[in-house]
Amino acid sequence: MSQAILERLKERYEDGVVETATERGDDCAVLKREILVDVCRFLKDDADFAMNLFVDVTAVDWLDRRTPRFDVVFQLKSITKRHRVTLKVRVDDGDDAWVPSVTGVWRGADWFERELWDMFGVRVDGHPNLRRILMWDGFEGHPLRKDYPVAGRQPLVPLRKSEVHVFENNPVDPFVVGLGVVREKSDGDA
Amino acid sequence: MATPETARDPLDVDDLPMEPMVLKMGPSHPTMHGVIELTLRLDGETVRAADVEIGYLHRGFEKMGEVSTWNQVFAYADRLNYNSPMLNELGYAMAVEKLMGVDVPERAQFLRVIASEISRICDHLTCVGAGAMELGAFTAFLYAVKAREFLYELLEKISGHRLTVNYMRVGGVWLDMPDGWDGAVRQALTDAAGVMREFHKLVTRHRIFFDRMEGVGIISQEDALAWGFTGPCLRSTGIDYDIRKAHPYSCYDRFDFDIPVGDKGDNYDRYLIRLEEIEQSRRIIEQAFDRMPGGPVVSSDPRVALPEKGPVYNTIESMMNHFKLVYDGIRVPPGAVYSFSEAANGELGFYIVADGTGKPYRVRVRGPVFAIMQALPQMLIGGMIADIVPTFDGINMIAGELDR
Amino acid sequence: MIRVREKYGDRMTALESSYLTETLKGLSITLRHFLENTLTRKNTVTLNYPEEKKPYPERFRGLHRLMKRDDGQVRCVACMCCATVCPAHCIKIEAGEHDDHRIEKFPIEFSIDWLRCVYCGLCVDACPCDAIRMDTGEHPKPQIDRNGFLTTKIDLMKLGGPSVAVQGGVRPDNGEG
Amino acid sequence: MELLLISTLKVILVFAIVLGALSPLAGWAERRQSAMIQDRVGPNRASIGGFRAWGLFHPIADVIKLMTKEDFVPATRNRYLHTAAPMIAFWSAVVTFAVIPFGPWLQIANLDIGVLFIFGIASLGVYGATIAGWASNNKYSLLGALRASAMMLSYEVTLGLTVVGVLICFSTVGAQELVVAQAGPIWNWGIFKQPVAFVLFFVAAMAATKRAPFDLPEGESEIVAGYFLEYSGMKFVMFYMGEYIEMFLWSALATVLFFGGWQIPWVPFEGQTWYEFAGVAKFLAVLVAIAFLQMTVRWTLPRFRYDQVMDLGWKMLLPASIGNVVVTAVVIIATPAGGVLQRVALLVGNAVVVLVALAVAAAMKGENKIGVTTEALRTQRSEEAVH
Repeated sequence: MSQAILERLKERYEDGVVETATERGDDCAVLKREILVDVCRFLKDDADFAMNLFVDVTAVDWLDRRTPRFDVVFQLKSITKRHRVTLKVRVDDGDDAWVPSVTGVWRGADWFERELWDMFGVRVDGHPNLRRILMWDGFEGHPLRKDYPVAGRQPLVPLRKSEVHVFENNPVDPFVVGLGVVREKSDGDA
Repeated sequence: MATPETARDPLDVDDLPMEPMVLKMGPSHPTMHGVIELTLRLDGETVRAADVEIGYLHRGFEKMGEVSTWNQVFAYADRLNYNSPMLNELGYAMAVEKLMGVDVPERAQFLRVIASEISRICDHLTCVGAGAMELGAFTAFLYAVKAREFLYELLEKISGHRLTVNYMRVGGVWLDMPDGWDGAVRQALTDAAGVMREFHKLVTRHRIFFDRMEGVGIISQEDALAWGFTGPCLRSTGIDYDIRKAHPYSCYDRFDFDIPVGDKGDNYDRYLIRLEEIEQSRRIIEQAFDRMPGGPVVSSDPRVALPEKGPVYNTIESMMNHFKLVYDGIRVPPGAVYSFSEAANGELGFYIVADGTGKPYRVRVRGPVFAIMQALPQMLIGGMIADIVPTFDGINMIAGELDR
Repeated sequence: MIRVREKYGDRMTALESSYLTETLKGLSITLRHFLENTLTRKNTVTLNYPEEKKPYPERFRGLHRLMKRDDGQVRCVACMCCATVCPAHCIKIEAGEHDDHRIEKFPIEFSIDWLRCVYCGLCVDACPCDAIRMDTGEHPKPQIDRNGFLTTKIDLMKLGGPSVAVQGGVRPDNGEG
Repeated sequence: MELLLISTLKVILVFAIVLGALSPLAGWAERRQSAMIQDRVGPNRASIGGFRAWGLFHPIADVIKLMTKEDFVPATRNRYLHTAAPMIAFWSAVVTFAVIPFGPWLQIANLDIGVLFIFGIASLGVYGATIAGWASNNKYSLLGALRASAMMLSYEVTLGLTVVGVLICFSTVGAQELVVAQAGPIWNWGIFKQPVAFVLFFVAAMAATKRAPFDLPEGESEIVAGYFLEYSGMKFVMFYMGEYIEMFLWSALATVLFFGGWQIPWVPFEGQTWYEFAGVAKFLAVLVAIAFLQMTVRWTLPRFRYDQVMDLGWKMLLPASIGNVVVTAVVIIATPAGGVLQRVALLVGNAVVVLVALAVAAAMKGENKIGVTTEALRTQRSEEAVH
């Protein structure tokens, strides 16, 4: 069944499919970045394939071994048809390190794509809310890249000074500011 | 690299009629287990917006996997879902075996299934018990913990430890089961079932519990699929998808068991499904003991299995093989596979890439809870603060596999 | 496929929704436990720990011990297998040359940091001469500082005994190998 | 002078019973009892000279620890209210014991409006919780305070109304008079005239003491510890003790109203000394039994949600208690006083109230307003997502 997916994809997107492979029972299609979202939408909506479950997206960093540097790997699955397929997109370092977002096809890709950005620095174009997810905001670098050292150290986050800091951080929030200011005035021994 | 422009605050809801209260729930909060930060916007007690911040238990599993040998990763895999370590080990072992093409002996398969199912019961017991405790029924929680303790003792007997079991190896398991273990398992399962009957009587049909769970944290079938739900959370919406049945692995196709499904996709469904899966796992274990074949418990493939101790002590060939396996690790041929299994919370996937050396080039874990947790705001919005507790527990968030 | 709502019931009955009957049912369980445990400690599962102890099972991986040769010397030949296979890198071995020419190497120092150890047991599997074992059935005791957990060769050998394996060939009466 | 002396002695005696014996023992009993229920061993480590006495020394150790503990307060609290709140909570619980008749003579003040006095003072306790929550300047505390005030106000109404039925039966509001009126055979006790009122009273009293399943103002898994989140040391003890004392207060009142106070059934009191002691012992025994039941309920049930507590209070307990008052009043007027007919009619009336309440409960089941809200919100949000 999954073989049929590869055949169908090759047929439908002649140039877009760079190569297909079947390895240890896993069927994999390497796609050009431009057609990724299109393919995903097709796989999801087509009645024969019905890839209704987004399983995973991750990347493999082939630093100094291959170019382009990153394989972005998507795992898709159909709960109704009980088959699955792997899609790969190859992207390079630097400005080229981006993939289009598939959150429009499966909402569940949201956090996985954020993790992709967080861990590998592969930007996800069109993601509704691309923030770091596992690391904190001030994190420098992307930890799962092969050039990030295993024992990498991060600059220390400065200690938060006082509760006033918290209030200043939320200047738009009238509730917090209101409660904070009133209390601080009414309390002399703070 | 800076965060791109597309980042925005999901709490930025500008159509609310009045000023909401912002409440930071966690990470130091009894329900959040110290690892989740929820930022809520509240209208009175009603949740109007929520944002989930994760990563407090990020230990770099995937990075550590790249500098460990294939067998050392088992020690890390234990700590993914620390309630059911056997299931993680099974998932990881299957991935490596799939990439290497190693056949696992029958008896090892059966032992793996038994150990995994005991782990699954432990996980479900923890989930339903903790759920009851967080709703205030502390006695019910301790009954569930007591039942779980019977099972942990079994795992300790077969693997040496309760949680950090490190029992499975590539190509089989560490040791055969000790003498009398099967009887002990049957006895413990009976005892645990007796304790769980009391648990069941205490809470399941009590109206306070029912009202707290019923109709709370609802997720529809379409939404559940769209968010990538698997496991009990997906089954609670009425989809009978269980990898053990849909893509049978190990020797699950030889056992007769049923998949419990819910109707509404609410917390009560998830609770009942876990209760029922405990029964089904028990059935599997009993069948496995009845049909347990003999034979070795670890593959004889010299690429993966350490040679027997006797020859190692006494012959130079085995000694060399032993040294090669210890120093270089198992050499996995280059390639990449995605292997998945049904963990206690859903699909646990391992995407492993090998470059032919003794260490993985990349180990990727797809934790089931990761996909489910992103739907948490949707399940919370519209409910009350108190509803966060059962919903959060119904998901059975395990930070180990969420943050990895 | 089992529909759990059908099996466990979907709606509350009138009696159940009055809270009373279910509360009484619950009270009957808790009060029964109370009486049984007060009178006989029948169901009590916790132990008064330091006074009452539950033995660890045979396979329990506890503190390490270093086995000895027949003459009481350490069996370890400093092959570094355990230190290599350890995922936590908690074993430090300093190898030295032995006076006895039949024994090439021996550990001058062999230390295990029990705070770093994850008790996975891989070192025991990796040992080619049955020198390290984790079958003491004991867990680390609390210490007042971290150095207390750094265990040296002498301490590790205190728990050790003679082993079944011998270097350089099969022992005639070797039952288990 | 003599009156002053006797009153002082009475005060000391009552407070020795309540503060010195009952409350610390309650802490011990609760921990020990929960251990027995939960198949544990329970606290048994505190020892004096190696003698452990089943953990009986734990309350002493607790008290010493809590009293010597640092009073850790948030910097942004309201200094005066933060200090005053635990005092209010504690005071309102303790003062009410002034009118509880422990024995024929063991009562600090025999007020004519005894029961009303209890309600008046006890209802002040809610100020303690509310002020504590507000003055802590913590959002969890604030939520706890709001929950506490809403819940206690609701249940105060039911609590008052359930008592009205008993007061009608005995035609008095004086605590001592109520006890005297229940002399004679056991069926003169309030519980045999007002069984429904007792159940309602018991439930409402548990709510008034904010104990499980009504502990949502504390709700440690939701709002951490609610209104006393920012309290430690001695101030925390005052809330903690206040809670126990309040539990004993309602148990004591239940004894007075429903279990004949210090009256021993069939044995009339004619001024004998032994009877006075036996009466006090009987009173305390009943009190402890009711408190024990409250504790057991705590270790059995899960916690309510805020709106469900309101539903239970306003839609089930309140109508039932009003129905009980009406039925009781009608029966008392329509039947000759003190006869068997009246007794039977009261029980029949109670049964009617129960049946109606059950019918109402059955009709209410499955109604889940929050679920509806969730559904509406979700539709709204998914529409937003579409556009």
